[in-house]
Amino acid sequence: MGDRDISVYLRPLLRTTWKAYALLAVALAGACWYFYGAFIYQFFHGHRVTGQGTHGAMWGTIVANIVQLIGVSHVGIAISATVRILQLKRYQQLARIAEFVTLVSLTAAVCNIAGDVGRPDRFLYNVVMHGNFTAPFVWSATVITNYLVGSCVYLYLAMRRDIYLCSRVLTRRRWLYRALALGYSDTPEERENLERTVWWCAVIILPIMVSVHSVYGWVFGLQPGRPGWFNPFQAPYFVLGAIVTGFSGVVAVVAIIRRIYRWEQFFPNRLFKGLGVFLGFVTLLYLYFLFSEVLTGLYASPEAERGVFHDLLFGRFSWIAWTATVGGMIVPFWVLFVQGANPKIQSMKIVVVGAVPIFFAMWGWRYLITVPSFFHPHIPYKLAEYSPTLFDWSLVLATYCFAIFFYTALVKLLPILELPEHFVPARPVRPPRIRLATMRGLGFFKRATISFTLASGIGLIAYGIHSRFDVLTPAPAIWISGIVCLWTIPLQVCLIPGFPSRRHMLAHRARQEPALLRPPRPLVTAVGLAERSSSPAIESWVDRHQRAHRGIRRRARMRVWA
Amino acid sequence: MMRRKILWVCWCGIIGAMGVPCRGAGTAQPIPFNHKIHTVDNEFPCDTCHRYVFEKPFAGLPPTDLCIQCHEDDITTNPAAAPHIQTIRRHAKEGTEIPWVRLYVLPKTVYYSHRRHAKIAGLECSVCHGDIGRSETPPARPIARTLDMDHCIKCHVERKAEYDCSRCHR
Amino acid sequence: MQKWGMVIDLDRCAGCQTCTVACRTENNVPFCGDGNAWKGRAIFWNKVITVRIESHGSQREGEPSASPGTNNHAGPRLRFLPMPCMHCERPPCVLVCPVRATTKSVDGIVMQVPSRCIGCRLCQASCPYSRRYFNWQEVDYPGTLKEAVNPDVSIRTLGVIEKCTLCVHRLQKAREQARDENREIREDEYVPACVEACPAKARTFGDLNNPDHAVAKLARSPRAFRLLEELGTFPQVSYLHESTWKSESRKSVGAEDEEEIDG
Amino acid sequence: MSKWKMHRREFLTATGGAIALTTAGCKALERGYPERYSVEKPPVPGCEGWEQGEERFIRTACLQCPGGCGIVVRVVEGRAVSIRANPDYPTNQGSLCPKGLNGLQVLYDPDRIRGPLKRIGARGEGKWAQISWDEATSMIAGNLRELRSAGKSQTVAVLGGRYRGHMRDLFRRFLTAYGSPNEISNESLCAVGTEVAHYLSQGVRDRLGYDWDKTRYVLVFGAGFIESLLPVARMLRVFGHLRQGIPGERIKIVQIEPRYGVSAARADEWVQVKPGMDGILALGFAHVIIRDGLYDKKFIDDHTMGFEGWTDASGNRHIGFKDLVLERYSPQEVARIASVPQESIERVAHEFATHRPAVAISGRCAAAHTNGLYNCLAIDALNALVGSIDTPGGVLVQRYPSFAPWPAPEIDGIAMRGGGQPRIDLATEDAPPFAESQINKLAAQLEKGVPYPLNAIFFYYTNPLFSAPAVERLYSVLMKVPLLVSFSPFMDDTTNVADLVLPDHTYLERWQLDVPPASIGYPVFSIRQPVVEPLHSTRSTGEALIQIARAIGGSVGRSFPSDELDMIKHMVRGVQEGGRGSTQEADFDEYWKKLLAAGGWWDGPYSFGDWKRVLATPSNRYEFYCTRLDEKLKEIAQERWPEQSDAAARDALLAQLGVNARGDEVCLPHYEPVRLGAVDAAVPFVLTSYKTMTHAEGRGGNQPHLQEMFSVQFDLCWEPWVEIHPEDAASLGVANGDLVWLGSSLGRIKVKVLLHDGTCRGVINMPFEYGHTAYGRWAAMRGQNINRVFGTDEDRLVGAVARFDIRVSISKA
Repeated sequence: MGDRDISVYLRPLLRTTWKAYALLAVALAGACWYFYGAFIYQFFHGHRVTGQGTHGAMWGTIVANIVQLIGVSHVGIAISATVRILQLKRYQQLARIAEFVTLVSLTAAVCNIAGDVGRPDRFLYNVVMHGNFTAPFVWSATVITNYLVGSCVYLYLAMRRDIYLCSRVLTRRRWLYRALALGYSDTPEERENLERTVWWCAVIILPIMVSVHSVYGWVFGLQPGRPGWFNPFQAPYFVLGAIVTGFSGVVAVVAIIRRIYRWEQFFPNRLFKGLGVFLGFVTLLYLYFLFSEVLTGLYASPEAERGVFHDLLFGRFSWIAWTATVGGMIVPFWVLFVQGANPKIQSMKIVVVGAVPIFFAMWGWRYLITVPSFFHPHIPYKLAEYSPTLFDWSLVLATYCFAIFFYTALVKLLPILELPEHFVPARPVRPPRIRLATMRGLGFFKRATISFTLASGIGLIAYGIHSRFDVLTPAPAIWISGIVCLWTIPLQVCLIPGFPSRRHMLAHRARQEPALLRPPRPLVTAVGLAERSSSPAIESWVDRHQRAHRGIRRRARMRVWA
Repeated sequence: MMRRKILWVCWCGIIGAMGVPCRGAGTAQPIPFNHKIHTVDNEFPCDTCHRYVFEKPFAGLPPTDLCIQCHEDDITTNPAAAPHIQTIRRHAKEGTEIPWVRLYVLPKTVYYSHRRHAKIAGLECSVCHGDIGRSETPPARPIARTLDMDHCIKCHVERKAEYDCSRCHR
Repeated sequence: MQKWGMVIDLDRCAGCQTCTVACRTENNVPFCGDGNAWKGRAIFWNKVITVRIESHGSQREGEPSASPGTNNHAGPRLRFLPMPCMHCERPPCVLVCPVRATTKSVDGIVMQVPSRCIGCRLCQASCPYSRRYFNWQEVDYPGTLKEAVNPDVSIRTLGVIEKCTLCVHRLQKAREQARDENREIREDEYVPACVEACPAKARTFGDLNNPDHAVAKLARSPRAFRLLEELGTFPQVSYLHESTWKSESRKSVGAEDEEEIDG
Repeated sequence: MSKWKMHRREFLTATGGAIALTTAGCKALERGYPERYSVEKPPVPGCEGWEQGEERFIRTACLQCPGGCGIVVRVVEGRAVSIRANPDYPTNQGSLCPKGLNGLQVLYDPDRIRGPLKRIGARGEGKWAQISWDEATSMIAGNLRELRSAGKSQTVAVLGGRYRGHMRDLFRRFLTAYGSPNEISNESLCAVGTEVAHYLSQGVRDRLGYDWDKTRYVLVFGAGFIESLLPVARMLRVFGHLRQGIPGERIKIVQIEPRYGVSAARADEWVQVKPGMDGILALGFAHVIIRDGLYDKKFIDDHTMGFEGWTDASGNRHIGFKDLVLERYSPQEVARIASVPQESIERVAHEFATHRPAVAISGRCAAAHTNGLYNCLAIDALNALVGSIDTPGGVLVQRYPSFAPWPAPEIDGIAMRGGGQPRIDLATEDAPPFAESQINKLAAQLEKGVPYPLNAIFFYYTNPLFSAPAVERLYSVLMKVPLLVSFSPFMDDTTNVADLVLPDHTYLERWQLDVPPASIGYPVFSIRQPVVEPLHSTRSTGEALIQIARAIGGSVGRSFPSDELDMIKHMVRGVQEGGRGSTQEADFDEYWKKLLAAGGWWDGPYSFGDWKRVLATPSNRYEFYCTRLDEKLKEIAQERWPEQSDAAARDALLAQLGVNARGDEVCLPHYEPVRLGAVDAAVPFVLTSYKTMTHAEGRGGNQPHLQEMFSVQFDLCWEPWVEIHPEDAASLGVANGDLVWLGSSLGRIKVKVLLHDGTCRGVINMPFEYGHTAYGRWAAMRGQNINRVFGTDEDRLVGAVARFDIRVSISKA
């Protein structure tokens, strides 16, 4: 009966066990160590505390971790946007879990980047103010900002209705939800507006997602000095890698959440089967890419490059490569393939068993992208072995602690499932009483600001790019602020009230809004179910939901506005 | 609400505190040197006291020997200046230098040359130093404003001078 | 405008590392100590590296040629390769630096501005010659050792990249003097410390744009080559191949013609 | 209005504010970044006379090795900031080696001793009390006065290392006036064999100079042509010149050495030879040259003796060098013994003889064997065969500047009696005939207490507890000497156990005369002048010695003037009055000023043809047959075995000296097998050592720049290693990087393995300069000292330690 009861959906927000607090505490300790270690300890002692070295691996586990985290971050939005655009209702509840994964891993990745540079104090300021147009790192700063801002906007807008409902249902932290809802009151116009905006956001954010990992591929791929990196294949390879990593990560996260909150009805085994099939498919594709890259590398004409791949397959890194490939890709692929092909199998566990090794194998391959190349320089330097120190490993671990902390906090603060449309506030809060003239004015204002924002955003980006070689102009700051500017457009669309709708006009003309004038009831009862299902058996949640959905929309409207 | 405001104030405080060390504490010159009397009234060029301004990267602060050349005799009529003249004489007698405090301090990574600007490019001192030559009392704290890199670059761009990084940073 | 460049004669180079020390003392390059050296963190703006040439004669392009048959050692031979920054005409490091901390100056010097650098090590990764060094730790000059610091060059802090600047402070000094006297820089007025110090006179330095200068002539000589030319970085530092024994110009003589040689 | 607008505004301002503040914060953080060092520094002592930014270039002489190159120190505001080469100084001519450039790390070493110290703890414990110079001087003087009045003046010894210019004379003068013969230098640790070989064949006991500008072929036996021939900077310049300095020609350099090192790599050809086989290889070359008639007949006829067989005054027939070589050293034979390809011997010999002027150089690796003298004689003979003696492009004999001698010291009865005592190191029954000083015998003599025990030892610029053979034995006997005084500016291994430390200035702070070792032939000297004010309360050792002498008083005190600088000036006056050379001036003050400005004085070019000076042998010819050796052997044999017949006594002596040959062969260059003992499976390897470029004669350990680039060949630093041939290593089962015990009859040390296919089978090489027990933070306790296992046998003719003749074992640690 879960889908009828809003408390099922809001389980994480209603009750927090001591286990959750313990997890939060441990994760917070790890996160604190991360920030102390990466930003304070390392800042004053230098990177000598890591295992890296100039004639050795100048990038190490941290960079591998960054690539991994950025990879993980892709899939959240990818799933969410795909679900929205393709209307894959079965996977709908996956969307926000994955979006949170995006937000968390992207933040963790940015923290990792900031910790990995030698002077984190200068890092943000200098990149933004003195960025070099030709540097892939600046592009990555641009696209990551873009992605971070965009995914926040998208996530927020997609979540806005649920937050609003929370603010109506929950007594705890009501101020937060009320603040976050930002004046949303779930009127049909608002809802429609929101849905449309979110859909467009999803359309826009998909290519951005591709761009981020492509750019990260180019950070490696545009370096002629590094054998094994300088490769046109790098961008698609990274994107595909991101999908594999992200999917495996999301599968694990969803499995954990289903287990903790007993949400079997939302994430049935069938759903996992589908995820498993897709993961298996992309893993196979990745293996194919990998094979093709390594094969090319082994036949490469520059000796150094050949050396890298030889070392990878048969040299000192071979144990990582082979363990990762066989144990973390081929075997899991087989597991996923079998479970996908065999109609009798529908098991979350099997999919998770397949996905988790893939996640670690991908981490291994990130490491193998980063490190071996340093051991085959073009010039025969004497090289120092790279052995990541305890500090390195502790930072890697602490990053995940930070991610876990962040994720748990999000789960505990925000609704992680989408509340179906059949939940509507029985007594919506009274929309502000605004005079019609004001409403009209706001309408003009909204159009003006949006077009102004659009123009200034595009203008800023163009100006930034135009003045990219001018030393006095902080070009990246300009184009990044242009991008941020553009991302305020969906917010404006949703936040600023537009022209009064016809219904509003009518209501205005009638000068009476009986339903709205009634004082609100106590909150717990403020939200009720618009309709009780006649069929108690839950065979297909989706079908029922869809049926209910159609009915609710019609009836709810009648009820409120009758 | 209140809680958040307090946090906000703390945050601003932290940021402000971070900024403090770069402003430098207030400095007091050993002698409240009156530039105006020397440069305007007596029409001394700057390099009378800042001797190296045309020859070396630094302009140099006046040594006691130089001050005492004029102030050996009672040439000042202003009674308020008398104790400071005594300070000069005391330093001269003891053979010590007047502990002038440098007002213009460049970042350590900048290698600026007065000779290049004042002699080769023939810039007026006031281009960078403003009206300090007309000031009657020394400023109380180091002057940082004109030493901003943007200021340097702007001037170089305006005057079509080179602004290659290697010219100042090593 | 000049284009400063260097030619290193590998035949003259004795592998003595004088250039390394000259560079270190001139440019305040710190030593990293034993705890860091084995991790490959020692900073050498100018390093002499040892190239091992296997005796079967397979050698990479850009390496000094072995002269077969002149060394009865059956194993590999060692050759020494002094490596300053190549000051590429098309430097990959400048392209990837996110904060314009490294730039190609108008007179051809690839400059690193440590006060701008954020320490992302992208330039280090992109340099095919591995000629960039990261400060893995704070410089440590205990006690009186810091007195020997050259006041013309800044001391880099931890977490930034540093590299050969062709002793640009010497160029500034010379240029300032020349401008003051209203003339061009004389040929011998500006040489980097390594060139000045090289005891075997293996290094020649000067303006590559001046066709009459020795460095331009040597850079065009048939013995000249540049490292990793296939990458298209066009280094402004070239090398001269090692030669083999030639004694033919003065014909082999007995004791009788000795006077002839002296005369 | 309702609440939501508030929220919105707040949200937007909060976001904007946070971004702005973070940016501002980052910038503030960057500006306020705590940088530890600034190039602007507080004033140093002695900078009062300096204007802001003032720089001076002061010319002085280097002392990082005994080469004594001319340097120019750039001093800014009283701080020395860089060292460059003196372009005018004739030995290095604007070249300088890495050690020389790194001199500022000697001057500014943070672990320098800051003033006189008195030991307060146990020896070696490292507890010191600061005392004043007056206290220190009076303590020593009191002690010495007591010894002197007790008639034990000979029990005072000076152990000196890198004496430069007037320092050796000053110490000798002190000991003469005081009454002790024991001025013990560490020459027996160096390649003294080469010098004695020159003495026997050419009559000059000195290194030789070479006229590199015209040389056309170079044969290097066991010397690091690049790394260790003195002065190194000159050799580096010469190397460049030989390679590309002569239009149309490139000189061939052949390196003959057991190990493939930097010199071998940079030579045109490397001939691998077993350790100690250099002599026979040279004789093999001689055989080919003589057999094929390629030798310089004119020179042989005019200027040599003993080439052909000859009859002496008493009518005895002597075998000639030619016959000996032709008979005994055919290439086949040599190839068999030395395991060098016969083809190489033939070819190199031909090349050597046909590319004249060609020179053969002998070095440490050839000399530090029990047969070192004969190796060097054989190598010298090659020069004579091709007539490269005192000829353009050949071997030069160094002339020295004519310093004015000091007035003789005052010698009283005690001094006379004490000075007449036998030297403690040479007072052995088997004292080598040609030894002048034998620091390696000191331990044994002190142990036995014959002929007398020592009561006080002064250490000047030497560190025997690091560099002497069998250091542990020396340590135990030195512990019994009542007074150990060190003059070292650094707390080195020996200073660490001293009772009193009177720290010297470093070479950049003091006045000193400096005469470079033989290299260019013509006379040259430089004056080492202070470039900065002394950093610490140190005192030039000459000055300290004068003060001690004056505190002793009496005739000792009267033998010294008040000032060291006066003594130097007195010496230089002799050169000034000669009226020759680069600086000529009637007024001495002007002259002195000009000398300092030029950085030295020289009197070139070299004049050839002064055969009396160049071949100062009894016969005034180059002696293949060394008559001086013959005479010396005769003299000693009669002295030691007066009761026996001449021949029997001679044979007994030869047996004692460990010479296998008998008859005429003894005095001719010949092959004398290395005294290594039988091949033993327990100790299968022979241990040798070598120098690297950055190796400042064992004194570079406290210079971090040099330590960080210690070996260019392997790019190894900060830690010693031992080189083993890969096949030997495989048979031992050790791999690269393994720790092994390196054991000899003396002890064992733990060291890391490095596989190097350029070593001889059965030979292992280890660099030294590691294993200091003290010597500052960068040197102390870094690896273990090779001298704990190194050979202690000696070339019994010249007294040089044959370090390389020891068998060692390797076992996994």
